[in-house]
Amino acid sequence: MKKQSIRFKNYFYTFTLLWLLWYAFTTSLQPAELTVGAVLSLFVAWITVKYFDCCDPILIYPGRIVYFVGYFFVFLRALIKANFDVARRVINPKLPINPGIVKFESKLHNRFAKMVLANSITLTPGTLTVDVIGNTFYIHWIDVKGGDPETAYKEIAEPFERILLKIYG
Amino acid sequence: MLKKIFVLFLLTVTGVALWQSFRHAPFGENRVGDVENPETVSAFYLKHSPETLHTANSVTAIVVNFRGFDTLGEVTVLFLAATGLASILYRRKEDEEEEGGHLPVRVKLKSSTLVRTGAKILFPLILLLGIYVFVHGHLTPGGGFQGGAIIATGFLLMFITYKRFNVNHKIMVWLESLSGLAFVLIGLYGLVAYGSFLQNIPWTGRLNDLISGGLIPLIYIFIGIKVATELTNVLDTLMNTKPRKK
Amino acid sequence: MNSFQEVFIRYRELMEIAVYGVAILLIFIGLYAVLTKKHLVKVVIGLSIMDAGVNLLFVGVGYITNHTAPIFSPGYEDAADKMVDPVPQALVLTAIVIGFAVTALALSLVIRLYRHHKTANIEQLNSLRW
Amino acid sequence: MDIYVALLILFGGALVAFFIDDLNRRWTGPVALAFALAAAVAFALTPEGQHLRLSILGFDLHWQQDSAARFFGWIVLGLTVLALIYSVKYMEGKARLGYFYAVFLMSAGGMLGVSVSRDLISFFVFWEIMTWTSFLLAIYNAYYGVETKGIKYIIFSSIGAYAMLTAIVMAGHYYHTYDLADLWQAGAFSFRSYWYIPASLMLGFAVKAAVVPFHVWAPDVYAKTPMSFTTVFSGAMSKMGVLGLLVVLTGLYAGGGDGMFWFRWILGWLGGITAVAGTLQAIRQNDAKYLLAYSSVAQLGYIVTALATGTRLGLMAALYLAVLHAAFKGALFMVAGAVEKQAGTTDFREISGLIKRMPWTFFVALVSVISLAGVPPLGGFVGKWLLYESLITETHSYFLVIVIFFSSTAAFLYAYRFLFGLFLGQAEEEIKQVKEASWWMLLPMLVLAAVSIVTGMYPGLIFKPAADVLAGWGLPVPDWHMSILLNRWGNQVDLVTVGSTVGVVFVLVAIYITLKGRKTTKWVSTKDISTSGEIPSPQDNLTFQRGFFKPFERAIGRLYDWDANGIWEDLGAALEAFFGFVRKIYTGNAQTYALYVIVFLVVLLIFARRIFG
Amino acid sequence: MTAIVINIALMLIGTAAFIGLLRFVKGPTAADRAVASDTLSVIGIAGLVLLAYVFRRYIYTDLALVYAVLGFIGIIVIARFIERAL
Amino acid sequence: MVISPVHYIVAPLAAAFFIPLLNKLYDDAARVVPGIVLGYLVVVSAVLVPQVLYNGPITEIIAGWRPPFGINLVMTPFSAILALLVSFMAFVIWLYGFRFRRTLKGGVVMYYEILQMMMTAGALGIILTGDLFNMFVFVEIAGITAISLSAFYRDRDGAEAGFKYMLLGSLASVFLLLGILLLYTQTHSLNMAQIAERMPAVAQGVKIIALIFLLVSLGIEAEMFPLNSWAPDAYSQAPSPTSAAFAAVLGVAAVYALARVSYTLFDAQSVSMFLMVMGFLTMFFAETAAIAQTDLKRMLAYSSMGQMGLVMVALGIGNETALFGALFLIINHAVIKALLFMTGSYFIYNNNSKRLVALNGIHKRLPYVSFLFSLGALAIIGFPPFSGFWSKFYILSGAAKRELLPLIIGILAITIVEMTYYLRVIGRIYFGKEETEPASHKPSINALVAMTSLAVIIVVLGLYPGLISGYLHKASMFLLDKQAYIQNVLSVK
Amino acid sequence: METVLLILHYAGLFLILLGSVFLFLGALGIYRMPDLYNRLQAGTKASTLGAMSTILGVGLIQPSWFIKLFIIVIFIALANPLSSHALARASYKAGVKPIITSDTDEYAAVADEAGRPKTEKNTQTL
Ligand code: NA
Ligand code: NA
Repeated sequence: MKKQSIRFKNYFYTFTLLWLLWYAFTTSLQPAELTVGAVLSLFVAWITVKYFDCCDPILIYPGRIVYFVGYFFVFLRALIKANFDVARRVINPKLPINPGIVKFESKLHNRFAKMVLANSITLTPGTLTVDVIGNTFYIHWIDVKGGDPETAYKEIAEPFERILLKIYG
Repeated sequence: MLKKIFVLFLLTVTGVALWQSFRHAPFGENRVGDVENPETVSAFYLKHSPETLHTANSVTAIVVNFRGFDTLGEVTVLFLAATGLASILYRRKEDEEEEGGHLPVRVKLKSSTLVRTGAKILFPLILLLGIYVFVHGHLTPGGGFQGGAIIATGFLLMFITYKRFNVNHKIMVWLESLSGLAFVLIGLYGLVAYGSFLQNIPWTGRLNDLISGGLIPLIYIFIGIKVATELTNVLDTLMNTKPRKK
Repeated sequence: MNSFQEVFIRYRELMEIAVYGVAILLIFIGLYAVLTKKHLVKVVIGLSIMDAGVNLLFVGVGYITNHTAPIFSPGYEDAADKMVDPVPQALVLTAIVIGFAVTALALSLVIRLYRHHKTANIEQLNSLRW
Repeated sequence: MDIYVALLILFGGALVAFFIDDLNRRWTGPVALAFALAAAVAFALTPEGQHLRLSILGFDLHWQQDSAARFFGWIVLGLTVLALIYSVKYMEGKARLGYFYAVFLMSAGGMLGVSVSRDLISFFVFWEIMTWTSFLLAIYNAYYGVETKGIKYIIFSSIGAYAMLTAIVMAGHYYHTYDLADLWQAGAFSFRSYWYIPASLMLGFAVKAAVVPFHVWAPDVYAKTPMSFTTVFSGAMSKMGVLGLLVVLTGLYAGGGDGMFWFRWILGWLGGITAVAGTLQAIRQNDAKYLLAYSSVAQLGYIVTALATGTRLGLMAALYLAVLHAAFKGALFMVAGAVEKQAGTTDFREISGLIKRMPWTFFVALVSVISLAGVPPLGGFVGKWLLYESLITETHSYFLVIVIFFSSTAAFLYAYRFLFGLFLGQAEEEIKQVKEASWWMLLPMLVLAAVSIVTGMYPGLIFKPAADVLAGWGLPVPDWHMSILLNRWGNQVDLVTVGSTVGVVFVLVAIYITLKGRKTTKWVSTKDISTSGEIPSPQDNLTFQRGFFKPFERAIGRLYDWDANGIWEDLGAALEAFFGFVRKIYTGNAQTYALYVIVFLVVLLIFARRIFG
Repeated sequence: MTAIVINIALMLIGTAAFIGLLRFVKGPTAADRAVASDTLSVIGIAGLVLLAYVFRRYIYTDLALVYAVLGFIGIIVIARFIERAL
Repeated sequence: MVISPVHYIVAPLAAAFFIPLLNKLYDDAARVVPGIVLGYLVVVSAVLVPQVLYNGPITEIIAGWRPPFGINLVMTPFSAILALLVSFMAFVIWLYGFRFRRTLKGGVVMYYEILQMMMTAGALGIILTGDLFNMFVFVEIAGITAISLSAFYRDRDGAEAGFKYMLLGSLASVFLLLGILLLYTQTHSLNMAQIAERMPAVAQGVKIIALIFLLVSLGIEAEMFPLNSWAPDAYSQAPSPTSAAFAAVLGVAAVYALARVSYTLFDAQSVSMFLMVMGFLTMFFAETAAIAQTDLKRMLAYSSMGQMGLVMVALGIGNETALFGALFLIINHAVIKALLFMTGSYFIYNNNSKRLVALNGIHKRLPYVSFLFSLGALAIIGFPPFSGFWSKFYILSGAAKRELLPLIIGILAITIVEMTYYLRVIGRIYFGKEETEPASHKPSINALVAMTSLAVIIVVLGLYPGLISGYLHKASMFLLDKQAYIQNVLSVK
Repeated sequence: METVLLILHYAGLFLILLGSVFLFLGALGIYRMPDLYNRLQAGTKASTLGAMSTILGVGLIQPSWFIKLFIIVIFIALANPLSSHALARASYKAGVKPIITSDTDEYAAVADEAGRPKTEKNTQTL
């Protein structure tokens, strides 16, 4: 009984997201567009529901929205910083780099959360996620400030993971 | 070395000939002519696509209606390529025995967990995008082929990231056959009802509405489905060729 | 009128060289690969490059300076005399799909050949001759 | 009865024979014979002078039962019927009888068709039918000849046929007709306007008539084909070449005699050379079949020379010899076939002394050989007489007379060799069991022998239809009598008297020799090679069977060096090598192929204006 | 003002594409070319959107979206090819 | 629904799309349905061809847009006869192979049947379409099926043959596209009638370049020397019914395209010399290569190329007589070569070898098949009274009308080469010494019917060419009359 | 309303300019950096931000386009880092050696265990 309701829930949020996406594609509120979009979203949801497990509706509970917004700004800051960092290195004729690959353990358990973290790391200053095996992140670091996992964790992942842990618990 | 020089000579002659002859069609020159009183096919299409067919995308109007017969052939080419591919790479029992009972695999190595997570999110998005592209083929630069190709790449993403991702071949066959048949049947409807194969129905709606262009969007949807299933089949067959030890 | 369009008008000759030239160059490169490369896959890639060149030539031929895509989307309903030639675009769509079909078929043949001869060298594919 | 009835019977009979073989192999031969007889009856019942015009693809076909058609048609049908009677026993027990008889009848149909065709289209169609069917029979006995020898026949025939075809289409273009009468009228065969039309026609006919240097196909094919068909092959089919040459000659006459010079001299000399070459080759053969084959080539040479004179007597000689050659050479090939069937071989070195075992066969051989040698009182003599008369009195070609005379004299040598090799000399142990041939085989042989005998005394029997032929086509006709020959000095020869006299003398001599020989001959095996203590090698000439005419061969040895056969074979080998080289352009390399395409494209682009401008 | 900014942006993007192409040509490994084409595709998406604005045609944005999707999947496929998983 | 030319394309297409579905429901659907479809096409031909011959050409509008704006199908007497020929031959070939393919198991049969049927559809499209680009599409349909079928058997060197065909075919399609594009830039049309109408205004230089690209492209498909190197490999590696179809279906369409482009788009005079010379070279190289072959199917393939060369020569001669001969030869070649491949296939099947040596004495094991093969061989050489003679005679007469004596001699000389190797094979079949005695596979009843019907056609057409000559005359006259074609197509409302 | 649009317009122009500069820098990074991983570092970050900024800029100038452009931006934000990661991982496993100046390469052991080729010769070149 419970399983079924979960299934329905999955269908529902997959469908809703897709329908929203359809609206974004068409940016039209014509009844025909919306109807067709609904039908097609339903169809795509039917095909893909078993894969689309990232975005449980839990995530849009009000408390978490705040964290989302918070994360966005943290990320945006890091991103802009990263870009100026890159600009600095690229323009500098000496190419000041000290690369290496470090690893650290993440506390996240949700696969989607790990992906968000990895992407964030890739987009932030001087780091690039090379691989994630289990909870171990391997990071290519353009300017290694310390080879041990703790330093790496602190420097690279902590600001993001703090918020992600709040969201995905 | 001598051969390469010879080849370069040949190609230069060919290139020069092409260049010389295309100079007779200067780049950017208007060769379409007056649209109101069409002398060329292009002008005729630009006139009748919005006026008669009420189809915003005149390329779509050409592809599906004015030159719809080409498109039927084109769909057939794709279908035949899929068939040919299957017949060329078909694995018989003897082949499997010859290769020591190896089963075919698509990918040999596990892919990154991140990509796998991402693919799951993107897959529905890509499918919907593909569908959007062919449903709006008469309104936007999309169409059945483009949409079908996008859907097939969505499947490609899943094929290369998941070792065990499989398509339901039965459904694929049904979709492929029925969409192809639908195309032909719509064409035949034109023949029966209006005396000309693939002739559009007279009711063609309002320009730039989703429901416009008469049967054009419908045909393009079927083309989209057919292309999507066929390309997916092609990719599936092409990738399922590596032997794997039992 | 933006400067992009001005460039198109003022340097028509240059654009001609750019578009037709690149298209013909692609055909040239593709043919060169077909005629000289020894690896079967490279030969097939050469064919695809040729196809690309021809397709580019199609699109280039249909282009009209300062004209826009032949799509009567909102705001462009009456712009028929400001649109590029739609026919080559429709044709190129067909040509692309057919090119893809042939390439897929070619690759499947390469796979079979590689399995049968254990080599992808085109010069060793001559059990049929004379 | 219309003309086509006989043709339909023959072609229909072919179909029936082919399928009846599957039902009962014993019936195939008789059924084929029945059809041939029916065709002969139908042919006989066809009214004289009947015209038949058919239209096919817009071409008017013209078949006519004129005197020429009857003359050549009877040669064909007569020989066909006799050969089929002969075949019933001769072919007994051989494989693929359906194939043999079907193709035989079709071949006869083709020849009969050629005889009645009076337009070039149907002439060519029947000509080709006759050719490929005879090819199918020529390879009947041995496939391994096909790669070289059998195929040589069809290649030469086709060179000839296609030369004809070229002439036909060009004539059709220039004169807008294919009808012979119209073409004769229009002067199409004159050498003045389009010389290659008569020339290529003559080439085509010359090949079929085995004229040097296009004769090389003939000996092998005549010798290798089943003898029952060789009879027809050599006796009738080669006469189709004669008919063709007659057609051209008629055209020359109708066109006012233009080019008669070329016709007379080139063809005449080719005929003479053919006669000599054939004779010389015949002399050195060790196999009866080959001997006869080369002899056929030589005899056809006489006929061609006679025809080439284009004069009254010459033409009469040609037609007369055509019939006689059919008779005696047909008979001789049947003799060879009978010997082969009864004794297993026709190699002179392996058998001899068959006279006692096969007396009837010997009789036929004797008569035919005498006729062949042109000795009175048999038919062959009359033909030679006419030929000499014509060459000396009408065209004054004395050199040609010498050539022909040399060849005739030399012909005695092989004629004797044939008789001696097979029938005279000592009988070996091995042939003790040999029996006389079946009456099915003897009967047609005797009929043919009778022709030689009867025409020896009453050549007028042939003069009459031959004169009709000449008169019918507007060619010069000589005076003729039933059994009297006239020479230029007006001396009369009564052939009946000559014949009776010689006959009596011959019988007396024969009795004398037989009685005397009994007493004097000492019987030793020819294979008894024990001489006084020395062991001879196989090359040593111990018996007459081996190297029979060694001294003669030594005397004229240089002539043998001109071996046309060798030249053709070298040419063939060179061509084959060339073909093998050409196909190497298909290297098997896909890139090379693509390069061909681009090279071709570039060549076209470079010379675009020149090619398409 | 608008035109100047847009032109500067187009020029920058064009130069960027050219530099990216240089890397693509240089290689040296297939992976390097893949990196170059990855960047090129992103540059291309931005360029397409900008051109859509230049020509004032909303419908061109669809192209950018499709191009983004195809570019991404293309790079993933190449990556799988490079690691010899195909 | 009234029968119309569009059925030629739509019926096989619908069937092809439907077969995979049907095959899931009914096991033999893939084998049966193509027969029904091709049989239906024969019926369509039987209805339409007389209509065309007596009432004049049919121009079928598609999608309701009259020419030159829409794509249209044109059935002139010339194309109508070829359409009848192609559909009939495809049906016979299907009939021939019906039981043969039982040896193949599972889905492969379906692939095979679909491809084989669609090759016919592609050929029919080439023959019927009045639109240049549409012709390209059908060329590709035919090409893709042909490539796939060449590579069908994997125990042979099929893939190699397929690859070579693919390579040259791709070059062909690139050149075809370039030619079409060039013509489009100059005439702003893709409709062949309108292009023909506007052609005089086109600059000579561009016209010639476009012509060259089209000729090279179609020359590849039509097996013109030196573009025909794919042919021997493809013919010899493909399954025998397919080899038969290459000659009887694909070759017909390719030659048609060549004729249409030369006669309608350009003027026959300017192409005349080119076609004659290339046709003659094609004959020469093909026949000389054929005589040196040791493999039956390769020999037949080279022979096919030789025949195509003769057709090209006839097209080049270009007067009505020669065109009549060309059309007759196309028909003859289709029928006879199909018969030769069919019977040859049984030889190969029995010997387990394609080598000519293996044919020695095979008539004892396969008397009837040997008989049919020999009949075909004699007919293709052009021996009277078989049909091959008449076509050759007409072509020669056409050459005579242009007083091309050297050409006549050349053609006949090459015919002697051709004759030589065919007669050698006949010799082997009947008189060769058998070397092996393998188990005998007798032809199945359907194959017998197919082969016999072809043999009957050969004989009947040889004896009564009048049966079809009137139609052929009409057709060849129409091919020559460019204005009539333009008129017929462009006047349709 | 007018002013809002004007402000959006100039904000948009600024974003476009900024974005294109970053795109340029990203390309420069791709060209200048010494090894593949550093190229990825530079290229990814700069080009991602650059593209996002440019596209959003256009979205601000044309508000009616915003929603669709936003979808593109989200897609880029999601997909681009993923593709870079995939390329880095694949290259490393295929044996493309990184330049390591800090003596830290924790991933080498993992890749070697997975069968990384020993020499760079084995890296695929096309
Ligand atoms: Na003897
Ligand atoms: Na990135």
